[in-house]
Amino acid sequence: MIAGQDFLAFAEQAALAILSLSFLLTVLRVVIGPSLPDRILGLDMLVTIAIGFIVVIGIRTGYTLYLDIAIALGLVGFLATVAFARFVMSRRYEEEFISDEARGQFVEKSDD
Amino acid sequence: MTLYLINILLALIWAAITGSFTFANIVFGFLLGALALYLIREQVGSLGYFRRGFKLIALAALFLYELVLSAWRVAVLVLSPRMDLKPGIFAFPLKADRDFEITLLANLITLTPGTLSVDVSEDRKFLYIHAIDCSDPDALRRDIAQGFERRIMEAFR
Amino acid sequence: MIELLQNLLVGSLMLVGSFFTFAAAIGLLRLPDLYSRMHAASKAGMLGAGVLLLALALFAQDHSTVTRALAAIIFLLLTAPISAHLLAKAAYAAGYRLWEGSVHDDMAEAPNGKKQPKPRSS
Amino acid sequence: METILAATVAVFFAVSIYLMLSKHIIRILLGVAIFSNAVNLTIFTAGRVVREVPPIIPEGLDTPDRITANPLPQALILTAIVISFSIFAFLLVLAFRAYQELGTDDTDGMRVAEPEGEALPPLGY
Amino acid sequence: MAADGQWLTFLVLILPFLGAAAAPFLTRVFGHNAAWVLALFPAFIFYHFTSFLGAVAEGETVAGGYAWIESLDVDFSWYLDGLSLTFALLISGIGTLIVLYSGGYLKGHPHLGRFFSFILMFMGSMQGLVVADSFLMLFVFWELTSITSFLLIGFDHSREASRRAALQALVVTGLGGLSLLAGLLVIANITGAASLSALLSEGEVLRAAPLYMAALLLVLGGAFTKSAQFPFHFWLPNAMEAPTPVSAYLHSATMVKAGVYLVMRLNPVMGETPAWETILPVFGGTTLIIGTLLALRQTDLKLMLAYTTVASLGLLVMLTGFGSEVAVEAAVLYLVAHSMFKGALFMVAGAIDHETGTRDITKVGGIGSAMPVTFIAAVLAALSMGGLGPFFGFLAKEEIYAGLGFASGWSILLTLTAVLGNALMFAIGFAVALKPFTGARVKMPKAPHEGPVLLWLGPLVLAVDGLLAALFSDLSHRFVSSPMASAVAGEPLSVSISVVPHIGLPLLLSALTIALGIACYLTLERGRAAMAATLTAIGWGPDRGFDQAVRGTVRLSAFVTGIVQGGRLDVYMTATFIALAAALFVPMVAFGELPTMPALPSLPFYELAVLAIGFIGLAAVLHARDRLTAIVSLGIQGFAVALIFMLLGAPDLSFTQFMVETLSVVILALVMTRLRLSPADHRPTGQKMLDISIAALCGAGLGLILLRVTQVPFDDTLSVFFAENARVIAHGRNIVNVIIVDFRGLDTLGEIAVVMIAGLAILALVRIRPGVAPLKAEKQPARAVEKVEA
Amino acid sequence: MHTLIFRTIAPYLASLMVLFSIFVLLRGHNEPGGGFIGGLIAASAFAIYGIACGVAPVRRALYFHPMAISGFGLLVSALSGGVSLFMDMPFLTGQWTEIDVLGLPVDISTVLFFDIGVYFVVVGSITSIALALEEREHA
Amino acid sequence: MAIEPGQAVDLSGAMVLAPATPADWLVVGPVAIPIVTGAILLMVRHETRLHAGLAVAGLLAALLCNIGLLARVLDQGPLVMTMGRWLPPFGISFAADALGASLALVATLVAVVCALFATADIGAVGRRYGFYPFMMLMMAGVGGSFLTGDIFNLYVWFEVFLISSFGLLVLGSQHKQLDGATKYAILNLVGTTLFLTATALLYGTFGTLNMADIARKADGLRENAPLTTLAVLYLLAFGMKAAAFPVNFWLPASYHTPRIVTAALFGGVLTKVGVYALLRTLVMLFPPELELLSGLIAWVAAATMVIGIMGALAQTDLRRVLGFVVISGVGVMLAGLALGTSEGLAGTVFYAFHSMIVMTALYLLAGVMNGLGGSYSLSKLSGLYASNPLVAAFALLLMLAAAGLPPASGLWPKVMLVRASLDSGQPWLAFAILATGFLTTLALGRVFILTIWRPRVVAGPETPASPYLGYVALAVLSLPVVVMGLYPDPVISVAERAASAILDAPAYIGTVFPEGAAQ
Ligand code: NA
Ligand code: NA
Repeated sequence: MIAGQDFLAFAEQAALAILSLSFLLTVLRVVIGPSLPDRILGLDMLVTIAIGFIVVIGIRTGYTLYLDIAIALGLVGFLATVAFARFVMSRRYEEEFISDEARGQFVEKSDD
Repeated sequence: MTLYLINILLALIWAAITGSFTFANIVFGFLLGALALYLIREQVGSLGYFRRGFKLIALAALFLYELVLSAWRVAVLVLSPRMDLKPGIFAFPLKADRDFEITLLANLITLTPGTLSVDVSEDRKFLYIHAIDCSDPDALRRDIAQGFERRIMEAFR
Repeated sequence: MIELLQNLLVGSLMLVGSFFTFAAAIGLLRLPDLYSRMHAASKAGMLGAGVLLLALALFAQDHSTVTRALAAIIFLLLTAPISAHLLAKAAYAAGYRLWEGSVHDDMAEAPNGKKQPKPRSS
Repeated sequence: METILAATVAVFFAVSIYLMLSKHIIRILLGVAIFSNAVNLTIFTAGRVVREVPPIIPEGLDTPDRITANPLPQALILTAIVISFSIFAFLLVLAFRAYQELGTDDTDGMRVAEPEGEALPPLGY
Repeated sequence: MAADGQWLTFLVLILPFLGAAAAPFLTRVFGHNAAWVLALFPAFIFYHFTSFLGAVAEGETVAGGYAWIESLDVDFSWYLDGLSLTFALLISGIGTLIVLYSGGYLKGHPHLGRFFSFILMFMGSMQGLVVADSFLMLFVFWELTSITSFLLIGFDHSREASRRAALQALVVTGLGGLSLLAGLLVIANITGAASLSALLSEGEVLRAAPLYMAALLLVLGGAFTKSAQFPFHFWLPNAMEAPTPVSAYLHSATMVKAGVYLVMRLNPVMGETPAWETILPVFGGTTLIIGTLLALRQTDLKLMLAYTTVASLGLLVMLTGFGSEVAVEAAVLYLVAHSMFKGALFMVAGAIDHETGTRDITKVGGIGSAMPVTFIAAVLAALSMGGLGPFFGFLAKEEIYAGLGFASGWSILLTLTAVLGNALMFAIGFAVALKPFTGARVKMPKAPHEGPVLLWLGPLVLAVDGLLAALFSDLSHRFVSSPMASAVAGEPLSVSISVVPHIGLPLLLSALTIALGIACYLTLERGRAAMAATLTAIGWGPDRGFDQAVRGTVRLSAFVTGIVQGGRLDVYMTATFIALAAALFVPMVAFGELPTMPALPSLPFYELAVLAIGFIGLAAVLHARDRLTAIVSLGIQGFAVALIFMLLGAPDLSFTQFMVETLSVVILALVMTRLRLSPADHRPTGQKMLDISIAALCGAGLGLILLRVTQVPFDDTLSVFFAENARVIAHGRNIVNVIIVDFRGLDTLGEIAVVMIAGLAILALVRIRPGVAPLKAEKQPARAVEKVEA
Repeated sequence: MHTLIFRTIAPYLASLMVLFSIFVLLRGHNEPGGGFIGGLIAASAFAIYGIACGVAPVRRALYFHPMAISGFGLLVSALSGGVSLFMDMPFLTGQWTEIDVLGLPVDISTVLFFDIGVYFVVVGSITSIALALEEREHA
Repeated sequence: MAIEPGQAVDLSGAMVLAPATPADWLVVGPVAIPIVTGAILLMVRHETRLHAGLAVAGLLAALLCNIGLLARVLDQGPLVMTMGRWLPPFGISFAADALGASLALVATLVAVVCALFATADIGAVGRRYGFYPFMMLMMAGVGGSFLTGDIFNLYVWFEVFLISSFGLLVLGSQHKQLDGATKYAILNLVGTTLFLTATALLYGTFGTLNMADIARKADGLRENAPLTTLAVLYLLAFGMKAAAFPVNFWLPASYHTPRIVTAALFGGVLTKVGVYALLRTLVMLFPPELELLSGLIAWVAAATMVIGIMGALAQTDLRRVLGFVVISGVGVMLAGLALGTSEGLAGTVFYAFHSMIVMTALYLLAGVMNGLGGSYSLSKLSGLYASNPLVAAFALLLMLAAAGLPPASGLWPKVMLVRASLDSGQPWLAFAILATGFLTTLALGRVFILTIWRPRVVAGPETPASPYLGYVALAVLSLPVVVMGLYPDPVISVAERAASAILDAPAYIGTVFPEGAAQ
């Protein structure tokens, strides 16, 4: 029993540590970009990690009620991605958006 | 479809009779109802309902297998010191032509690590798939056609 | 005994789940272009979260938590491919080219792969 | 914990105010969004902090069986979040429309209501 | 407080206002002959006030009134002694004549009814002013005279000069009114008296108070502006833009005399101090000389009279402030005489203007034969003005010289001033009364003939009055001069001067005055030319100064407003946050409200990670070079906040924060689709440094005060109560939700109102587009589809 | 948006989210959730539906104009607070009663209706905002 | 259900057991009725013909409620209702005292007139996009602000009227409106957010939100808590709402941009809520801190009134003139706060009544003048006397009122404030008030002669708008202006009651917590 709980406690700490690290790495991707879709992808990933984080916290504290938040994130979290995707697609037709230099590994230009 | 509804109705009746509307009890009632329907299979017409059920389960099993397997592959790939990547986008000729089937197929492909549905051609004849290892697109096409696509068509036709 | 088993299983799943998540995060950083990164993020990440949810389902004592955890997994499975698809499609449509090391691009030749900039949709 | 949160609040306020001091409406809006987060954290901290115990009474009990997080600030913040979200959405659309109609996102250029170099009123009688 | 029958006095006091209300209707019915009906109002008032003459002559005072504003200790009350009763009689008596004269003068004017209305309102205001007992009632009627005179002076509003003069009168006398109010309140503050009658016994206290000087200057500010004392004299001649009946009324017996009334009224309580006896004669004497010299310059009959009015007012103030009993008597006599002759002369000037079409003294001549009655009235009034016997003006002038005397250098100076002033007024009075009527007939815009009775009745009556009052001086002294002088002096006085001249210094001075006057009359043209040259040389006067002051005020205002309200949002924000920083640090430091140094807490690593994510998000927002990066970064800090909430036991908050952050990002992205905004920060370095300092100060201040607050022991009574009752009474296990929907449901009601209105406002913003024609109505399924609106 | 995959799945996702939102609404009194969060989830559902399939189907699906729904919600909340007028109790006093649904005891309370009102307001307003913005996009 | 069948729960420790009579609901009506009306209006958004009638009816009902409430408060003292029957301070208390009830009444009166005026001024598009719902909810927010006894709830009502004012401000989407609204919205948002921040800190200090509870705990905490800083924060936050110098930028930037009826409502009502909140918090909750700050507030007051009226002098647009006149009036009201004496506060309250009515009337008058003369610009608008003498009469009366001259209502509060300043030994404040009155006379006198008396300088509109509805509105508002000018006694006594209501915190505490219920 004790061993099981110890293991569980260890697993919780380890999972939190790994997730925290993943968080930071993902945030790093968001910050460095370089393109808008990369950032969006990072944000999407952040939501996924947040779900995992919530779950681990829920197991650690025994408050499973945090699960509802995870469910909602699962359902709604992709909304931001949808909106951005929609944005990126609608920008397609605006010439200034696709500049020649960005054709390859395109980086969204600063707008001015 | 009618049979689904009848089955759900049976589950609800079961819950009402037993006086417990818990989720588990309703699921239990659903299974009991399915059993009851199976008993009268000749009157209700066909076994398609149940066969389809099994095909669905098979599809799910395949999916889970592929999911875990390829997730592992991706994990190994990204954690390996030297990543040997040959990514690319290939066109997959669709046999399925119903929106629902195409969507399901595309999603399953996306969920399976290593492949990613980028778009459906406007004539709905091709599915464009990005693969992290696109060194042999034909093999990939074959895998999908034999795998997910066939099982989907089986489950829903 | 059951509790020990449960603890071990839950703990293991947590480790597995966070491992997948971590792998996804690494992939997100290391892979060369958006499309490749999406393989890591949309799947390894999703799988990581899914496994963690499974751990919670096993850990929980009450049915409602179990069913909700399973529902959460299903919701994830439903939405993750959609966002991945949309992002990929949008990025491609917006002109985000594949990594130069890519070996194949059927879409570039496809009629809808070369959409030219056209006037604002009405 | 309160100390750390107070420091966090300070950083949030400083960043949001710096953004709001800009002339670019979009930066101001970003600042406004962060501003409301800062205030919410202020309310939260002011009500003192307890780790991880949500103010929810376990099933079967009439009162919580241990010290929970303070529920009142949470309720206040909920109200505040909703309000600030509504107003943020309004501001956003307002800025968008102002940009469309006035053709600028620079507040220096938003001089329709208070034009520069206005003539004096008649000085006669 | 009042005797029976006081309702009649009350009625009399509001009667002019009733008349004003009736005037437009009466005029519509009777035309200009409504004057006969409307004159009954002042006539009745006059009649009513004569009934007090007996008692007042016996040295009694008649007081009465009603409580008006109890909470401010203001009564609608009157106090009739010799001073106020005389004024009341002059106002109503001359008012009667003016109403009649107006009917003739403005016959056929489209707005005659309005005019009657205004002049009756003015009369009522003046009436109230002179009989008022309580300070605030005095002030109210004082201001009402300013307002009604504004309407009268601007009556001919289509001319810019009229509008200017009206505004000038309003502004100058309004300014004085406020000064008066302040003065009265200071006096009330010193003495505790709220009324004139109560004040009369408080003179000692008032004069000894440290604030006496302030009160005096404030009160005199009111009196001097109203009575056109130098340097505020300029508004009065400009007010000649008003129709002549107004000039005749305002400048003979009423408006301008209000200041004199006030000075006379306060003489017993504020007088006999060095300040009083210096300021009043100096300003009065200066005004006298300047008024007469300026009158000399004029060729317009009304302006000539107007400047002599200025001069006369100066003389009155000088006399009142001189400090001798005889001077007071002189002031009283001169005031009464002036009211009659000046009223008459103004009306004469109006009649000339009305009949000839001009009132330029150089352009009228020889109309005496055409207008004999007017001529007679003019000459009679001029005789009184010139101080010749047997007219009332003669009595006044004799008394002036007797009052000022030759006792000291000071009194010699003032006497000589009076002589010079009187001589000049003599010349101008006769110029007005003789020059137009005598000599050869010149070409005039209209062929003159005698006006209707309404036009000559008034001047004639007033001029004859001047004669009768002097002939029956016993009666006039008994009922008017003595009681009034007693009231002004604050002790019983008996005026006894009669038309029979007594040989003495005063007569000598009179003779000197007349000699000088005749000399001036004969050299009037040369004097006028000399004055004109002088004024041109000076080139500036308070009148032009007024314009410059108004323009200067407007320009200064525009300058100041341009600084404080420059139209730039970033400046507004900077000022606001500087104010915030000050509001935080000044009291925190000044009142020792800084927090104590806290111990550094230790945090679990994952909490640190979450905080780090938040800070990275903030840094990314700051650093973002394009708006979408900024939005995504904004999402990161929002997520971090949600995670903080989750870690600290706030699932509902975390839930909501996640949802709201997501939706914020969605809405941002939806809006951004069409919007290209430049987020790059172009602030110059100096500006950046300033902004960073302000932001850092505000942030630090808010953090510190928050920390300080958390160091106060916390009272958690409310939360304990909520926890105890959430389930037991309110049937909910989620305490936060129970608070939201039950304990503090009202907050939520307000909150959803905000949400609803925000939705509606956004709809209005998005849909309403100026300048876009409405699309044709779409066939809409049910009511679901919106039409795009113009 | 022009994508078959999204367009196909969006309606199902939307209905699922609406279902979930009702779940969150109803259990809000005992667990995390409530009218506001539920409303936000439902509004997200309509937003997704609208982005995927266009605004017109959403408007048809809602039948009423979203702002009318919002107004209705505010009315419900205000009136549920007013019920206590008839009980001689102050505004917003919760009234609880138990009714029988299919033999099951169900608690009905003004507090619940209050929360439902909150839900409608949020759904209506946020949906209105999202649809108006989305529509503008295609105008 | 938490309570098992048969299990009796003792409610007396948690709830007010005395029944709430329908008469007690008078305190709810001024808020609930507009909310319900607004909600219904939104549900019938497309039936624009119903809007005006419904709105006027709703506001009239609220007005009746307000009248009943004030009558009851004057008769029986403050009326307290704690929502949800929870004992104060656990539930949100509405506590109507003479101050709140009277201000709510006047505000509603003004709103009724504006709603009436709007029937002609606001077309179908404006209605469909929410003019009347905005107005209703704005009045609900204003009423709630005046009546609530809970500081956080006050914040909520502030936000309700703020967002409604946003809606009113942008309705029409003219360029000027969007520009003005942007500044208005951002600056006001900062203001309310500061209010919320201060309230968070207040809660952290006191552990309660009920104002009576705060008032009774303040003395115990004074040694130990940063109350001065809190008071200054409230001064800043509410000073912004009240448009006090130097944080009043939002007002002149925006008040001239919306429809005139909107400006009229704003000019009449909004800043007074800020002034009210200052009175409520500083006088009732932080009296010692107020005393410390009174010198500062006096300077703020003087600067606000003088700079405000200077702004009015500098403007060409009539509406902008009025915006600055509003600010100047705020300065006058702040003078009473600075004095903190009973007479000074009563003067402030009276001035608030006066200013609500007169500023609304002046804006409506400007609207009528624009309808007749075709412009708001002082360099164009002219010649109105010749065509419409009635306009001239209203203009004269209202300008006299604004300048504080008889026979209109502005005189008496100024007299009270000047007297109070002198009594408190602050003659310079009295001087500032009088000088402001003088400059107002100059500013508005100029407006009068230019717009009313001056003959037409440019051609007016071909078809001048019908002024008759405007005349009705102006007549309704002018009546109290004249009555308050000629016989101010009743109003002064109400104002004095209002002042004593906030000065006598123990009495207020006693009504909220009868016989010391709960602790
Ligand atoms: Na709330
Ligand atoms: Na205002």
